[in-house]
Amino acid sequence: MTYGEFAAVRGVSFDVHDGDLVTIIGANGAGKSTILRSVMGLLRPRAGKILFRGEDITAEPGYLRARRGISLVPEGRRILPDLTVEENLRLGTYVLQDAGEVAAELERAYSLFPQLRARARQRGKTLSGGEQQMLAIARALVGRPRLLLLDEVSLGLMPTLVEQTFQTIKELYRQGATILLVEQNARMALSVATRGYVLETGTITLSGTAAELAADPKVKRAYLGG
Amino acid sequence: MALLEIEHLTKEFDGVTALQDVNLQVREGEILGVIGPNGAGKTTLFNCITGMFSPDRGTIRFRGEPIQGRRPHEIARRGIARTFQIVRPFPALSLTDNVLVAYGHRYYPRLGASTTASRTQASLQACHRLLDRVGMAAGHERAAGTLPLGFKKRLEIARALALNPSLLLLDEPSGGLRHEESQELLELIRRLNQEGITIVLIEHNMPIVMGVCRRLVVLDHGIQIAEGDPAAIQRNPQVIEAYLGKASV
Amino acid sequence: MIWQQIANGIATGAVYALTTLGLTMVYGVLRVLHVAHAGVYALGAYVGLWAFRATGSFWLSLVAAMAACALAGLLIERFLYAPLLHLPRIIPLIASIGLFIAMEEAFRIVAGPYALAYDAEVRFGSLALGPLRLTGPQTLILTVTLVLLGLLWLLLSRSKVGLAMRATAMDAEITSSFGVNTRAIIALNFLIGSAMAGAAGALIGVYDNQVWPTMGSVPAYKCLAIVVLGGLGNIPGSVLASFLIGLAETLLIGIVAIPFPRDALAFVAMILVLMFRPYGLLGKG
Amino acid sequence: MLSGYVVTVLITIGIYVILALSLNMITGYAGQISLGHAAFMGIGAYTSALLYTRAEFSFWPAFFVAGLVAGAVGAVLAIPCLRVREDFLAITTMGINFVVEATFLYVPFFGAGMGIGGINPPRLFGSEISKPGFLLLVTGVIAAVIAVDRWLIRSWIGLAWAAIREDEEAAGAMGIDVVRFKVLAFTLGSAGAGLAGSLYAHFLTFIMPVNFGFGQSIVILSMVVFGGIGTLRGPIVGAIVLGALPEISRPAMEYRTLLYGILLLMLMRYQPDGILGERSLLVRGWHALRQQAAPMKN
Repeated sequence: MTYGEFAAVRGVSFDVHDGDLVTIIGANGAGKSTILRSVMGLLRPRAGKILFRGEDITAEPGYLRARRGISLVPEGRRILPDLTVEENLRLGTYVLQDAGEVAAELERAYSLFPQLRARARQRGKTLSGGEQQMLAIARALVGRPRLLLLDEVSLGLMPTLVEQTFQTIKELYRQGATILLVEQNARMALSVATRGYVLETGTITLSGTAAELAADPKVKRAYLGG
Repeated sequence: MALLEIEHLTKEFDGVTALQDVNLQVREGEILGVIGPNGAGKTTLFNCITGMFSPDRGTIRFRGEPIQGRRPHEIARRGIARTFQIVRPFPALSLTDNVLVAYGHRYYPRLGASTTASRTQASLQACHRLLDRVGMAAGHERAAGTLPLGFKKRLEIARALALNPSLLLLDEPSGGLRHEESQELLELIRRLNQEGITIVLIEHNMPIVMGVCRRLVVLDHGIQIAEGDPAAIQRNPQVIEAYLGKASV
Repeated sequence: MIWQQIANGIATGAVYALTTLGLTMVYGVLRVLHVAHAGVYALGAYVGLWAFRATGSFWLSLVAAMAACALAGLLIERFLYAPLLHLPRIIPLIASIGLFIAMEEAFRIVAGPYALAYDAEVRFGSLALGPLRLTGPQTLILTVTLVLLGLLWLLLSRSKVGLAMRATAMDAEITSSFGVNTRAIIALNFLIGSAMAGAAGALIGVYDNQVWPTMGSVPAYKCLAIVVLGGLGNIPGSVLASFLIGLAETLLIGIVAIPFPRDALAFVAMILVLMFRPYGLLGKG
Repeated sequence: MLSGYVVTVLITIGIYVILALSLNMITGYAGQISLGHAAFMGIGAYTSALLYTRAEFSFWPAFFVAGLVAGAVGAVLAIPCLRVREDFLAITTMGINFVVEATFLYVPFFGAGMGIGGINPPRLFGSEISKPGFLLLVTGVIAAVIAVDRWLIRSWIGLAWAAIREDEEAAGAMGIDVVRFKVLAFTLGSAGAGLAGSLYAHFLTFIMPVNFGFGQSIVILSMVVFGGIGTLRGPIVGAIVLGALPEISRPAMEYRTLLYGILLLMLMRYQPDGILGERSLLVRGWHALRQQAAPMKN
């Protein structure tokens, strides 16, 4: 089954299948965030189509896509600074109707990230960068998304935290989540993903299974030239 | 003597370190590339040099004189010009006027001089020459906001050149450009350098960086992790790790 | 004497709080200086008065004032501000001033240029807290204000919609990515803020026992000063600033008798505070 | 010959033209929103009136000193305005207006609520100038203001203002001392308002604080925005149209303020650039016409 087909500013097309962990890698400024923001509905593509579970959602505003089950961990985390950690998470459950469900999801988030439980009543802006990243991921998860979009989650994190974050992503994938991961950190992304695309200045130049890409010297060249 | 010397430069925002103890020198006449993953602190470095941010610690010397903490216009008048990562031409002004604004730097400091006519034959010709020099020979009366991105970037360079700089800081000049456009820009940068302008280049487009710079400085998380010629940088395991990440999970 | 002044100050502060709340809520989500908010406030007083004449019940007239103003707020957001948001700030500001002028004139033309009596004799007990004595009308104002503030606080802090409202004010784009229809939330902000202004108008009409076309003129600008003093868009800040200014006005003018107009005091305070805190008392950059 | 009534209206409009042009320097050219321009008009009017009635200055020196004092106060008050931006700036200038008006109203030196009376029209060659003479004077001042306006706009100052209006940070990076040029805009604009205030005082012969309130500032700003902010023609035409409106709409006396409000509202809603701004219907239409007349110029 196809989750999305997307043709962006420079004719980018890709798809994400149910239960898959797909990554789009590439150096900075390649246009990775633009793609994710368009999928979420925060940007309108000038041309092209976005299909979600077979339906054309290109013209739909972001909040309706969220209600369909698309969820975003934005670049720069964008934690709501004056809301508490718990309130940030509650915002993530906005699409859920049942109070019991909400409570269960919060509980799941807290058991996944025990540090957040300890800080539940603290304001978002008081968290460290790593904690904010956890919160951003947890916030995107608690709405039970069908498709999770992760935008540069390794950005600005210390290496140990990057590893920890990727462990979490891998764990989510094992539990059955469908994930589209946009990353600069290619090795890390390819080590968890099943399939990948390499984006260079707005166009996809390589694609394949994660293992193929990891072994392809062209990937390194996409970053560092040569 | 180095044209620009930076020692122990440190800048924090709300407790987060954007630059930590950066030491680097820009030599007269070179093109120095500053590279590094997103969030490495490259633009912050430019903002510290040009006076938009005041560094927390460290010194920045230009031609031997300390300039850290001075205001942007003072630094610009000393001959350090810049372009912006996200282009910022003055959108409602014509191309000529955009360049003219910077050309006026020699008139602004004194009230008497600043009341003289700006659009003289001489100043207009100088601005048109600068526009020609970056490859914009026509449409000089068009509003800058209506230009396509590639030309906005050229316009920013023309504007920077009008400051008659000895040091030019270019922040991702090829960002968002198509391949051919990037190539043309590369040529332009080379040409400007041959004409005697020292250039510091922040750039993500590696073929451009590798093609135009003899020396690179790599930043990661605000720390200077490597320095050297392109080939050495490409092989440097720390740099590769900064870009591509560690493999194991 | 001083206690009586304090009582007056508290009552004044309460009305300021009700009026500025709407302004600060609107600013919080739209970043528009909504001068016409004071027109909505005066509308509340007129509608309250008419409803009182029709029904004879103060409480019904209060509800009618709030309902009418909520509707007016919705229309203003939908048809005036929404299309102007992408333009330079000065455009919606001038449009708002134009609307305010037009509203004042409309009141004058429809209801006449003179002050009308709003003599709802609300039976409301006076209140004594130690030496502090609040008259019946003062108690009424303070009670209604506190009840409305309390309800708003409950809504904002305890409900799902309130969470969405606060989140929208902080970062509308990200909030929408969690399924919140931020356009509707912004409209709701207008609705609630305008209803509060309507309540304030009706209350002040009863308190002063008069309603007149330009009753919004002074609040229009003074409330902007209070909102800025509190930190534009900051709700607790604007409540705090309202009571501070209410008290300072009555105390400084009533007790110290400095030869200074009370209506300029808010601006002096605002300018002084902005010198040291460019984003107001509780605001941030 | 023009009737006395028409001359009176024309003089009033002329004074508004000066006010609108001077505000346009601050808000249109340098891009700094000011909601307190009437305060500087008031400072000029009071300076002139006090010098005339108490210090026995004649009109001419009082007129120039009024401009100087208003400009100097403008320079001083620009300093708090530099600390704040955008909406905070708008409200700060509004606050300055209220505080200045309150000072006139409550300080006995300024005549308090009674204002100042007995300010005579200027004298020339030993006799008081007539109303048409005064109109000529106002026209002369307008011409001078326009000349200064053109001169500034063609100079590096005008260019620096335009850069600041468009992008303050980028302007700094181009060697422009942003603070200095902003203060210069406030100073010159306020001085212009001071000159207009002096004319106003000597025309009306008595002044009251309410003449220089926030409402007056809004009227001036509306004229600038109505005509087309940041252009020369805009404020002039705006002042003429909105200044004449109360007279033209005399038959609709009862409704004219209402119409004024609605006019502002509708204009902002449908022609936010003003009737003669660069993107307004009229100007675009004019350009289209000219291009048809002279095709292939570019």
